Amino acid sequence: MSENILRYDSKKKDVVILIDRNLCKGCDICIKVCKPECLALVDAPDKWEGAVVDVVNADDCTFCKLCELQCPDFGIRILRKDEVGKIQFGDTKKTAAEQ
Amino acid sequence: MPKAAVDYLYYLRAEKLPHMWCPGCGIGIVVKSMIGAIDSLGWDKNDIAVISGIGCTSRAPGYMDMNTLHTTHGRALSFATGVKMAAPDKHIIVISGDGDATAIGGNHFIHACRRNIDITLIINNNNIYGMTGGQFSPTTPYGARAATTPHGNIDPAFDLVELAKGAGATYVARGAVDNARMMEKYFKDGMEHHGFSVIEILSNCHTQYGRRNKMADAITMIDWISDQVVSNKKAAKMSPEELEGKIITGEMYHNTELAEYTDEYAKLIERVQAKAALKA
Amino acid sequence: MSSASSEKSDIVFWQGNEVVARAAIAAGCRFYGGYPITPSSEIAAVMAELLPEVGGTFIQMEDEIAAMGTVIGASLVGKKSLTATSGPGFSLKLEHLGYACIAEVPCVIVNVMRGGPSTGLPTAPAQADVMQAKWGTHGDHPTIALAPAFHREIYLDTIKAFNISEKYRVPVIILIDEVLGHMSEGMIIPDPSEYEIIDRVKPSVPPEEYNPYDTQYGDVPPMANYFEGYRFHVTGLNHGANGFPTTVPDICHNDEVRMIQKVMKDVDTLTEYDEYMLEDAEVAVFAFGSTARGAKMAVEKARQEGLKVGLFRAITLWPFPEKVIHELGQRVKAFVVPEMNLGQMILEVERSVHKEMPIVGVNKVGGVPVPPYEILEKIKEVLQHA
Amino acid sequence: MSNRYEARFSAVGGQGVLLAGDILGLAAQKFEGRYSLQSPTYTAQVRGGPTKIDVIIDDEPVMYPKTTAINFFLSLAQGSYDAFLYDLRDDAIVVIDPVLVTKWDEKYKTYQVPVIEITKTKVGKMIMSSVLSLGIMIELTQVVSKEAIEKALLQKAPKGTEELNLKALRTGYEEAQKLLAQET
Repeated sequence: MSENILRYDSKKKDVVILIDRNLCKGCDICIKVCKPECLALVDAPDKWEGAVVDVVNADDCTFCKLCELQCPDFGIRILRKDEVGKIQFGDTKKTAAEQ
Repeated sequence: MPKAAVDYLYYLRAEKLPHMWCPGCGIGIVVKSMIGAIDSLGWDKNDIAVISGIGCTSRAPGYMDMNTLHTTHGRALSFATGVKMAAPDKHIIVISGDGDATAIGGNHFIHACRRNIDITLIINNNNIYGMTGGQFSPTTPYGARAATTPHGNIDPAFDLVELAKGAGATYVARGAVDNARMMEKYFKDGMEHHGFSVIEILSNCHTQYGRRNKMADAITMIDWISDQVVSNKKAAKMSPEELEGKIITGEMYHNTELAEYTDEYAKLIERVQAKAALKA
Repeated sequence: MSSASSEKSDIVFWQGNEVVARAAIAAGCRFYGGYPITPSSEIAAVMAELLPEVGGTFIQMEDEIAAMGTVIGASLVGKKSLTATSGPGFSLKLEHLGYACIAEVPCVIVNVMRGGPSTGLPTAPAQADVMQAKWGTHGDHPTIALAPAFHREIYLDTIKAFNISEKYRVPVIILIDEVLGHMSEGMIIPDPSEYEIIDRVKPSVPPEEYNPYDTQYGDVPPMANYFEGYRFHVTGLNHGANGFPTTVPDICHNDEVRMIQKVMKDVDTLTEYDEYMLEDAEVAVFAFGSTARGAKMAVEKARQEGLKVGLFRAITLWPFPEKVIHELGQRVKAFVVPEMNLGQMILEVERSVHKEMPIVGVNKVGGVPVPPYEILEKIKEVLQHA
Repeated sequence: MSNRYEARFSAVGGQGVLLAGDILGLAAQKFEGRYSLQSPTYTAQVRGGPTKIDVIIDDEPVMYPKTTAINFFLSLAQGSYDAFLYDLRDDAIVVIDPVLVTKWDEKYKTYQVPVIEITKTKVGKMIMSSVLSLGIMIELTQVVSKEAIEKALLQKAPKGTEELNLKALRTGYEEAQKLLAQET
């Protein structure tokens, strides 16, 4: 997996959170819409925006997908484990599993 | 049973990402919802043309892995009309900004509505000309600041829903970027509708509009939109006083009775050819 | 010339505007987008009548700009597309003429010229848009404009315009005027064996390898149709071979040079003209379109009076037959250039001749053609001084 | 060798002179193997304004599409007579309807035929006045043969009106014959 793809598996649920650091612009929208507060901005000195989203609490994710739906940048995905290999994600058109 | 995950990148030219829009820009959310709608309709991306004019919003087709056409300022609907007339069985989506669709493209807009041609028009209404540097548009609210209204806007604004309805569009809806799920539903219904459909999306340009009106980041501006919008179901139970300053969202008009333009033209061809065959 | 007394059964007696429309159908045109304007409206009317018969599409749009937009849209789907207009409408169409140039979308635009500027003389002829045809849309771009003078030539040149536009992926302009558009003259419909039909070259590579502006096959890239699996991007911005916007100076520069080069490299085969009695001529009359008809009459009269005069009738105005005019300039002593404008193509003649000699215009902008006797007078005048 | 013949039919828009010009042009080119063109005035006032059509016939392709020296001029209205009485040869033949054209130039040999009145009484349909005028013109000038003009007329006439059109044309011949008989 590319170092720009962050993967977090919930211990409680069949949920995987994927973040593409390349695409995330640190706009804060996903953090704002996440009720269980699973996400937070972290410093990203390698990006001009200076921050990207990261997962701070994958286990409480409710699979509501609001972060994914409201993300303007295609930077975050909420998938079931079995979907991970089927859905394309990342820098190029590769599935997350391939990266 | 949750809906199967949408493979967004399948519909995108992923190699073009990240896109050009500012962090938190509503256009990205609109594009995502468009893809969600297309995916749920099961349309083949080879059968879809996405057409746009000029402006920030009009850069959207470049990212979509379909037949895409980035045209001139305001005139996307005219190109789209040509594409649709030449390929009536294909799906044509036009994505436009407020300035593009209703100022320089205002005439094309009302006439596309009048023809009731089967094209879906999505207007990302962020109340401003973003790309050219934040000038006021026909939807900029009264009193708002823009690069060309440094002393406050005195231009009355268009109500795009009323405009579309009055001009003859047969599916009209209004959504907002704070609710991507609803937006996707309106897009899907509009795309599925056989006739001219207009979906206005209240959107955020915090960079050009927000910055000049004390809402310099995406969250503040999206919250400002959320505070104003009321769904039409809720609005029905509210008094005029309560509705003061509110913007109603929802499906605003849906008429499946009126004839669609390319259908009418196909009938015309049939009629003319039958007559010619009789003569021969 | 023999005058057969027998009946010619295949003669038609059409208005010039109707000739354009019928020829377009013969050329394979299956889409017309238009907006009413005098004196070109009959083209739209005939297309509206005929296109459905052949399964084609006619649409009348809300304005000239939109009409031109539909033409480009339909062409991208693969339809040969036409629009027609006159003076003020041509001014409006120029926005999208430029689009067709940079996006390299084939289409044909007919301008039935009338008096101007602005609304000018709507019902009277002029030839005042010839420079606008060349320079009207902003930016550098290739221009091909044909100015036929006879109905049969209008027919064949309309077909030729479609052919050129498909072959080079350029908009092609046909410049006629109110006189030609509204007059009827007998003609025999050209038999399909008399002309060829050229279609755009489709890509030979699979979609995943396709670039809409790929120049590895030459200066004119193969063109896919929309909805055939290629899913390419078209923009009016400067773009790279893949069709996506770019601002890289070298790419933009080279691509613009190529767009002009793809036309100019074939200037010799593209430029069509007619030479009449120029072999021993001391004075050459340069004329085009309906004006050339009066000019020919003037030349005939001059010859009857023993004057050594010939006619150069330009059929292709753009690209201008620069080389041929330059060579002609070495043989004759003077040029007379009648035009229904205040002196436009004469500038090209002067530029091409590039030599000190009398080059004089006979100009009319009052809505009437240049009469043959005025051309004859001017011929005599220059002969006296030559 | 050029053998240019120029004819002008003028009237008030709506009287159908454009059709007369079309028929003459077609007769010359299609049925006599000569060359012809017709060039109409084109104005915004489709009905009611002065209108004309010029027909030019030659043994070789017609070059200049406008008139230079008119051989025949017909006018059915004073307004159009005044507006279009130019480019005429000194020996031009002129036909007017004296009921509608009351002031005319004596310089030209002018035949007076109450075209409208005759059409009304002898043909019945006013729309036929232009075809009747064409009949007069053919008889007076013989510019094309009667056989050619009748073939052209039949080609142009709407279905079902052929007989009436021929009647109008031939009434025109007869009226002109009367005028010619008076002359001799």
